[in-house]
Amino acid sequence: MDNAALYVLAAAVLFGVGVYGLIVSAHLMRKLFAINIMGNAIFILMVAVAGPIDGAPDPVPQALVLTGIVIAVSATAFALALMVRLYQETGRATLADDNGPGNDD
Amino acid sequence: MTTEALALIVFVPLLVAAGMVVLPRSWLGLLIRIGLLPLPFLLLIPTMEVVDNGAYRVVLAGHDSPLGIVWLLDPLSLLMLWLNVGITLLVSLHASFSFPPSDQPARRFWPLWLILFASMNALVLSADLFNIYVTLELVTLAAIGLIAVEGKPAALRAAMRYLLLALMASLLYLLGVGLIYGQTGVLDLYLIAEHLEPAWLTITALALMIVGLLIKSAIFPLHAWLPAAHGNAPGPVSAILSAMVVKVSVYIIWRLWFWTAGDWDLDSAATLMGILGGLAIVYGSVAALVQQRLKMIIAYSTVAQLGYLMLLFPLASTLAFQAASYHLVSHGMAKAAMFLAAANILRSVGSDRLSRLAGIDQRLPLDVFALALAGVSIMGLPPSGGFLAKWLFLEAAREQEAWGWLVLVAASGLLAAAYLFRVLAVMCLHPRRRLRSDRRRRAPNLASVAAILLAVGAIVAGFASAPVLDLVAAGLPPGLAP
Amino acid sequence: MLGIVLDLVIIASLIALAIQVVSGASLFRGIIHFIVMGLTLALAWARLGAPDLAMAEAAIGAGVTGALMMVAYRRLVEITPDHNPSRTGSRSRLALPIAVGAGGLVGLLGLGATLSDPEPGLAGLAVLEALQDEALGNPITGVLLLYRGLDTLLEIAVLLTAFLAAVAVTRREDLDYSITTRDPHTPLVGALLAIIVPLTVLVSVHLLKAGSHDPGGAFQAGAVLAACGVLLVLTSRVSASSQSRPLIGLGIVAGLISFSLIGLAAMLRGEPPMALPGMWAVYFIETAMMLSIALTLVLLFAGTESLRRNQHG
Amino acid sequence: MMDLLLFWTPLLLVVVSALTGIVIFIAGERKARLRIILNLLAAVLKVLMVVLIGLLVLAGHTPEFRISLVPGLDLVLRADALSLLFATLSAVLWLVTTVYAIAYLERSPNRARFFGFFSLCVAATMGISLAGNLLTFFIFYELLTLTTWPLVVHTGTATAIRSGRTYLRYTLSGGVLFLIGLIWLYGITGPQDFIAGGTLAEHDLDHRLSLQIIFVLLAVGMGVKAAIYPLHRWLPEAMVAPAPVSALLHAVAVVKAGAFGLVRLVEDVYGPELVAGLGMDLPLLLAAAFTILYGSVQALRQVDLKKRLAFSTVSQVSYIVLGIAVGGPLATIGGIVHLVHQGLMKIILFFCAGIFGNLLGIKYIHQLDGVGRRMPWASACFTVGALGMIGLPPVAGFVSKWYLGAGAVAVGREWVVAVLVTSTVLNASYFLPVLKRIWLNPPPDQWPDEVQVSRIEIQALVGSAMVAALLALGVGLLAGHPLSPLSWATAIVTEYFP
Amino acid sequence: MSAVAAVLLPLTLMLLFPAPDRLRRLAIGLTPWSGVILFWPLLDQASASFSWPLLGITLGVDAVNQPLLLLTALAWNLSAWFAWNTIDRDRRWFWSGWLGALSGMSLLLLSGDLATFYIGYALLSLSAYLLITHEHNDHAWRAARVYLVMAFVGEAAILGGILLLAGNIGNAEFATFPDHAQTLASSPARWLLLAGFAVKMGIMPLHLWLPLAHPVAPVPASAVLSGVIVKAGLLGWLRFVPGLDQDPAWIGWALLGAGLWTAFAGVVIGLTQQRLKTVLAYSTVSQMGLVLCAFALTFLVPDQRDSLLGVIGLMALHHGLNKAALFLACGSSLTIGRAGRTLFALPALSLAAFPFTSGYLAKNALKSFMETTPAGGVLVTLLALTSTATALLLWHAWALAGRTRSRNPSLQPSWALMVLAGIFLPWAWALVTGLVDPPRLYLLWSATSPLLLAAALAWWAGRLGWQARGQIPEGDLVVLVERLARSLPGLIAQREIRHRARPGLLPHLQRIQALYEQHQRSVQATGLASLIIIGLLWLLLWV
Repeated sequence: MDNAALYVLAAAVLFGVGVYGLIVSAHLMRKLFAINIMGNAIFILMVAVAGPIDGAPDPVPQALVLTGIVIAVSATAFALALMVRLYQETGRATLADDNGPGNDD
Repeated sequence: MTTEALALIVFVPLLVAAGMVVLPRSWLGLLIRIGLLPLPFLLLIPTMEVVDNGAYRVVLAGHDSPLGIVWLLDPLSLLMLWLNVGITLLVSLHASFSFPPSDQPARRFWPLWLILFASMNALVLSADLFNIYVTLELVTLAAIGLIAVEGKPAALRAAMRYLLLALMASLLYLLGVGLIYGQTGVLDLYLIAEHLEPAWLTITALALMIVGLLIKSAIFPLHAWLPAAHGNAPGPVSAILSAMVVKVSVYIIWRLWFWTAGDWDLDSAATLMGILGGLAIVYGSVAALVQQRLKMIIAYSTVAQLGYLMLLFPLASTLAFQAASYHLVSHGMAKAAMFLAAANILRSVGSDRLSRLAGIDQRLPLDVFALALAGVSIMGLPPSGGFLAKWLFLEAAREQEAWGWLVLVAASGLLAAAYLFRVLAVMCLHPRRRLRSDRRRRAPNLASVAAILLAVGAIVAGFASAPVLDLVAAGLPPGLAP
Repeated sequence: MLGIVLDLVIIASLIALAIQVVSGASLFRGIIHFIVMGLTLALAWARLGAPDLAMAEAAIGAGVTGALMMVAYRRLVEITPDHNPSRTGSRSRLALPIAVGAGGLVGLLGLGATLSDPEPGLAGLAVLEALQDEALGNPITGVLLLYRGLDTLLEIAVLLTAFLAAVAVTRREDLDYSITTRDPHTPLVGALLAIIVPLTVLVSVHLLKAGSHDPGGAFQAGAVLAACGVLLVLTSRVSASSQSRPLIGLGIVAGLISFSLIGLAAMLRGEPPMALPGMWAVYFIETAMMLSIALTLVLLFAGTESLRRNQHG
Repeated sequence: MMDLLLFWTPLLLVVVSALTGIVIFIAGERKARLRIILNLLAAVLKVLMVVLIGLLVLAGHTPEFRISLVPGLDLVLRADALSLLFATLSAVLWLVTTVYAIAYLERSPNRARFFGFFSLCVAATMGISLAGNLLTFFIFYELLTLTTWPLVVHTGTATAIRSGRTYLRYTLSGGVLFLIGLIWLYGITGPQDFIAGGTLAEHDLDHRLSLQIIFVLLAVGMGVKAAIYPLHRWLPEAMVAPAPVSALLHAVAVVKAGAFGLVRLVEDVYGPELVAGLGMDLPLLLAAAFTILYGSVQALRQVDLKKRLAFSTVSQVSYIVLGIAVGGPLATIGGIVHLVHQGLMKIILFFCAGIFGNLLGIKYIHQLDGVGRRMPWASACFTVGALGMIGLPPVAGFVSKWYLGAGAVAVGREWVVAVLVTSTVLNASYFLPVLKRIWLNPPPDQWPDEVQVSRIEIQALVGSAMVAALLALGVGLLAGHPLSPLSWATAIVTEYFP
Repeated sequence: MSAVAAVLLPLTLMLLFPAPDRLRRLAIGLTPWSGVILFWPLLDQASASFSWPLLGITLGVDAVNQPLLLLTALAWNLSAWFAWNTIDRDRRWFWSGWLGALSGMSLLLLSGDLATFYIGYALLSLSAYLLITHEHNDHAWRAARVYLVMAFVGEAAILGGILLLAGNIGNAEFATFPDHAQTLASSPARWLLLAGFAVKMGIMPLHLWLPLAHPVAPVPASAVLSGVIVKAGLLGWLRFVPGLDQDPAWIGWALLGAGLWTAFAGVVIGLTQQRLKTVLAYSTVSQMGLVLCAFALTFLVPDQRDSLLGVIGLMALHHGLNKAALFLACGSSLTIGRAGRTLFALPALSLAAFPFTSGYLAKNALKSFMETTPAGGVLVTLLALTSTATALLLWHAWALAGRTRSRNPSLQPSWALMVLAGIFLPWAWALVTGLVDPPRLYLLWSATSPLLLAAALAWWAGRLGWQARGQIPEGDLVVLVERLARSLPGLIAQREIRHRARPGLLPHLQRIQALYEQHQRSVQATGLASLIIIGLLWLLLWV
């Protein structure tokens, strides 16, 4: 676990990249990539910042991250389905809309 | 008994939802009843427990924290449970007309609905930071699924935006949880308090969690997702979203602020939270004033009303706590009533554009009545629950000589009046053309009755406050107890 | 020393891949990069001493997510064949500062947390201590099932919710189109399947069983099993159906129902809810969960709420 | 049994009208007969109940209903002499107005809504009259705002909606100031019931400035409804409402509620001595005096009959405020008794304006030429009201004016007499030309918009105006009688100035 | 009882007018006799007091109101008879006004307290309006308008005065006034009341309404207006503004000055008029000036106040009856011969204080009091000159009367009776009250010489061919006032308030909100906001 600091830094960069992607991407799938990257960064961080027990990583954060990964995949799956439907309905896979906020009937 | 009852309160709707996936559609009506109707009776048991003995802990799987997960039933969570059960039940009455079990969409709607219900029950009970994360995700996904359930483009778009921001918010929260665990090694909300020092790391972690929750509860300026989502969702979903879903996040912030970080000196940060609340009130109201659609107006009204819940932070006193809790209750009922009424109107007219609602009061008197009645509470005019909440807020502000908050709370009712009366005025306006009477598409009277019941509830709350206020006073956070 | 170099390489490729994912020109390549990145991340988990996570990441984070993204992409393409959307939306000047700020914040916090040399977590210690009384060797499985069972239960519920929500937003009329390989009925495919399907089932059962002592468990096993199911879908051995089948429904909720019922049944014995009666319950629940996870993931992949078996082949 | 009676009767008085309103809503638009019966029944019942309560009060009891809203905060409905005065006025005029309104709105749409809110409005007014503390008063005060709004916008025209908006803008803002003042006051004193002579004197030393600010807040809050300049703007605009509503607005409910509130504020919360001690009486007096003159001048400038009447109300209601602001027993009697007198006289005028408008299509004053020949009885009633407004004996207005003037002189404020006199002249100059037109000018060949209505309808319309006119004459002529409003007011005031 | 009846009978008759035909006919039939009832209280001298109506009502007969009651009873009744014969009985407004005025007059005459007096006064003022508008032509409307404005100006002053009094002494009875002398003397109320009643009296310059109203009113109405109604103002003075021991003398002198000025100015303006009734109206103004002089003496000779009351009563009686007779003459033809001319001449001579007429009686009585004042000589001379002036004016009237044609020439017995009453009643009154001095020669001379002077002047004027022309318009100052009023700025301009539909704030807000929302909905905005809030929270939590 002496490499924890290194991976923490990596997580920081990944998080930043994710945020950047989330902002600049118009396509929803790219936004989902970005969110997943951010999530991964946070997962790494969670495991890395917990104090190790007898040199081994704490099992609790690992269990939490495992749960987190499943939740992430669930959310992504739903988001993808939503994106597909949105694309079917509007011909766009972005959040841009023509009508202004909430003004579509 | 209490443990069992609480477990059932969470698991019965969840299992019923699962059952809906398995069992054929003909069972749906029965399942809905099984999943919802016993809940108020089940809830009586924990209520008696709390009234008699105060807070109650359920150690799940027999492993106490820090090892396991604990549910804490204290007066505040009991109040939230009642609110959730009560409002969900009444809104379900309406939903049973908008999504009748015999129709195709019902199979998609009801399981998500029950999961949402169950997850909110689990959320308000949970005393574990990570468990809260999981339940929050459950709440969010169920809610978004419900928003998109009808597949209207606007709703889909709103759902997508909500989903992205909610995921982002969850990540912020999760980051905070990770850091807190890294520093303290525990996840129990109340246990953390003993281990948590206000160091810069923990402070930031707290800030991260709070901001994540602020996004989920759509506090200005993080409300971006709310108006479109609430304004385009199906009626009952809008109702429950505005009445409960955004509130539970605020509830968690309260828990973090007043319990977990109860010993810290949070005064200046509390002011910031209060300012956000104030801005929410002003901005939400102004935005509601300029909307062209009824449901969007109500949605922005929610943005505004959520601001009141933030005033608890700077005011932080017994009175303020009672005020905020009471606002939670009365706004929940009133806003649900408004959305249900709006849904009936939308269904009957085919549009909720204000320009098409002239003279609607002659056609749908019950719904307009419900809307108006709920409006009274939203405006904080007496006699209503909203008024009582406002009164308590004012008293709290005066008690601490916080004149700024006092004036804000007092005057904010005017803003609400501005947008609500704009709606009512349009409805009373005589139409230039006679409205086409479309009896076929009219919502059944019982659907309106649900709205009226909720609205009347919000009004009656103005008279029968003592039980709720006493309950809240019995469950003050440790720092606020007199 | 070698470890550090390995770490640096992993980290560098992670970052490079991440940048590629978010700013690459082609969406399809983005998906590929994303999958590769997931695999790289699995290595990173391994380097961090978390083999359970490594496996989960590889199977779920990279495999399942990637497959889901692919199929979604495929559907987009199906609607608009030349689907190659513009890379970015807003060229905002604020994007970079925000990203740097956010990354900086996370870095600052992470570094602060790691460099403060945190004490071992109380919960972690408690887990290791409590586990000595149990027949379970893998502390992570212990946490997931014995101590924080509610999290896991609700996690299954999240998956179910995502599935229900996804079904809710999927158009009925789109259910019948197939996501298959171009030529699913060549003999080679049949032969391949005849080998791969039993193998993956074996692997997943092993993973499940290993989970009690070694890295592995219901999630990883479920993901592997799901891969098998995906293969069946791709090769058109099973396909989407709009007709709900009770058995499939039961499969979907099996994990949730069995965990819940067993958890609730504890109260009949006078124990607190979610207390498991013994190892058999752990195995039973894990099996049910594995089935549910696998089935749910396959259905999500197929974009349907039910499957039917194709007779040909 | 007696205790039960004393506890519940005040609530029942409020509930009767509220229930009527709700039943009317539920019954819906088509059940016209049921609605009429219900309306009349409730109105009669209400008068009987007020009589009952009056007898109880005369027998020395104090009927009081009390429940707790929030622990420590009570909703109190209590019948004391002052509340009974206002309640009687409301009950009697409601009965008259109900008859009038039924006939007036015959065949117009949305009657269920109208009568529903009409009843609720009266319920709120009853609540105001019986309110036993400032909080209760505030609750019903706001309720009144709410229930009146649908009546103001009833016609549903764009003008009506705009007027409704103005109405709300003013009244709700006033409500906010009221609320702030109320909270502040309760913070200093805790919840207090209305007590003759006020309860705040003991706090004078510690909280002088606060008490002054609170007084201003509360007075402005009530002044909005009482239409004191410059808070009066909503009143003339609210004229677009149907005539019965205007009658109710001006004579019984809204405007009166504000004035009544000021009476309560000065006499029962602060106490006249403290008000004078805080130096708040003079500003109030000046505001009232200015409003009296301003309203009269504005009325003079109007060509629209109802607008002229509206500005006349602005002016007249300030007489009440003037009375209590002047201080001293005589003027206070004048102010309180004007509460009744103005109500009776103004309701006649609006009834008649409504009759002219509804049956002949008359909107402007110049269209009134020769109405006296066409509708002698209604015109006679109008004349009684107008003469009363001018303050000509023997109509009731004279009595109020007498007490106000004499009272002002008695406390050394002779200049008030100048205000009263000027107002009299102005009143005469905007009412007498109208009377001249009605009676002495020749009628036109054709009325602006004459409609044929049934005999019974006309009888109901004119009959209610005549009842009001007789009442206005009666309370003036019999002012010295022990049961007259004047004697009543005198009895009330003796409690304030022992 | 009697007093109540005197008030209520005319009132009841008036209220019967809207009633069905039969009742109305009865009412009209009784109208000419409605004044007779006033004799009842005079005879039984009863007083009555009630607490329940209005602010309490006290009625009674005393030395002050006795002569006026007598005057009213006679003059009104005779005029009513005249009216009944000459005016269409279907003119309901006229008859209502007539009865209303009578009722008001009775009430104020009999009233024993402040409020009751005011009530009667108000009723009288308003009802009189109906008498003036009778003709329904432009002149009538104008005159009535001026009357009403002036009446209300007067009314306002009176109301102000009464309220000021009431504040100090309550609704006091007149009988108790001496007890409040100190209060009264220092109260500004007196000035208001003086001025207010002066309007009704027609004291210059408050006379504006009088010369306009009399000509347009029908003959009997003019008769009561001039003969009786103006005396209401006199009673007001006597009741409310009695001379008090505390009063400084200058008040008396000022009033005296005003009285003399009115007496002469009235004549001068009257001489320029061309209409008989206008001339008579100015004569009334002038005569009221004389009455004011008598009233002023109550301030100057305080010790003789009670006797002066008798003189004033005599003057009122004398002027009232004679002036009424003159006005009635205008409604009868003077061309029917000698009788007619005699009937016109008799009251005219009486007014000019021809020896042994009632005017002579009154002037002599007045003179005797004037002599006791410091400037007695001058005053007496001036008083004598007023006779000259009056004589000239009536000569002018006589001349005009010769040229006037009445519309319905008939010799009304009521006219003749009025003339007779004017001759005998003042004498009778003077005898009863002991105001008749033994005839003395110098008095006779001093009474005759002004008339001779007048005759000389008239002859001289006739010789010079000078003829009065209507150079001063009727109502003199009114014309100026009206012009002034017309040019008043738009303060009271009537207008309809119209609301312009303003676009208001809403569209702007809408645009701003839409713009904001558009930018704020992006993930980026929420991200940025989150970061900022995290930063702020962190900062604030740390601090």
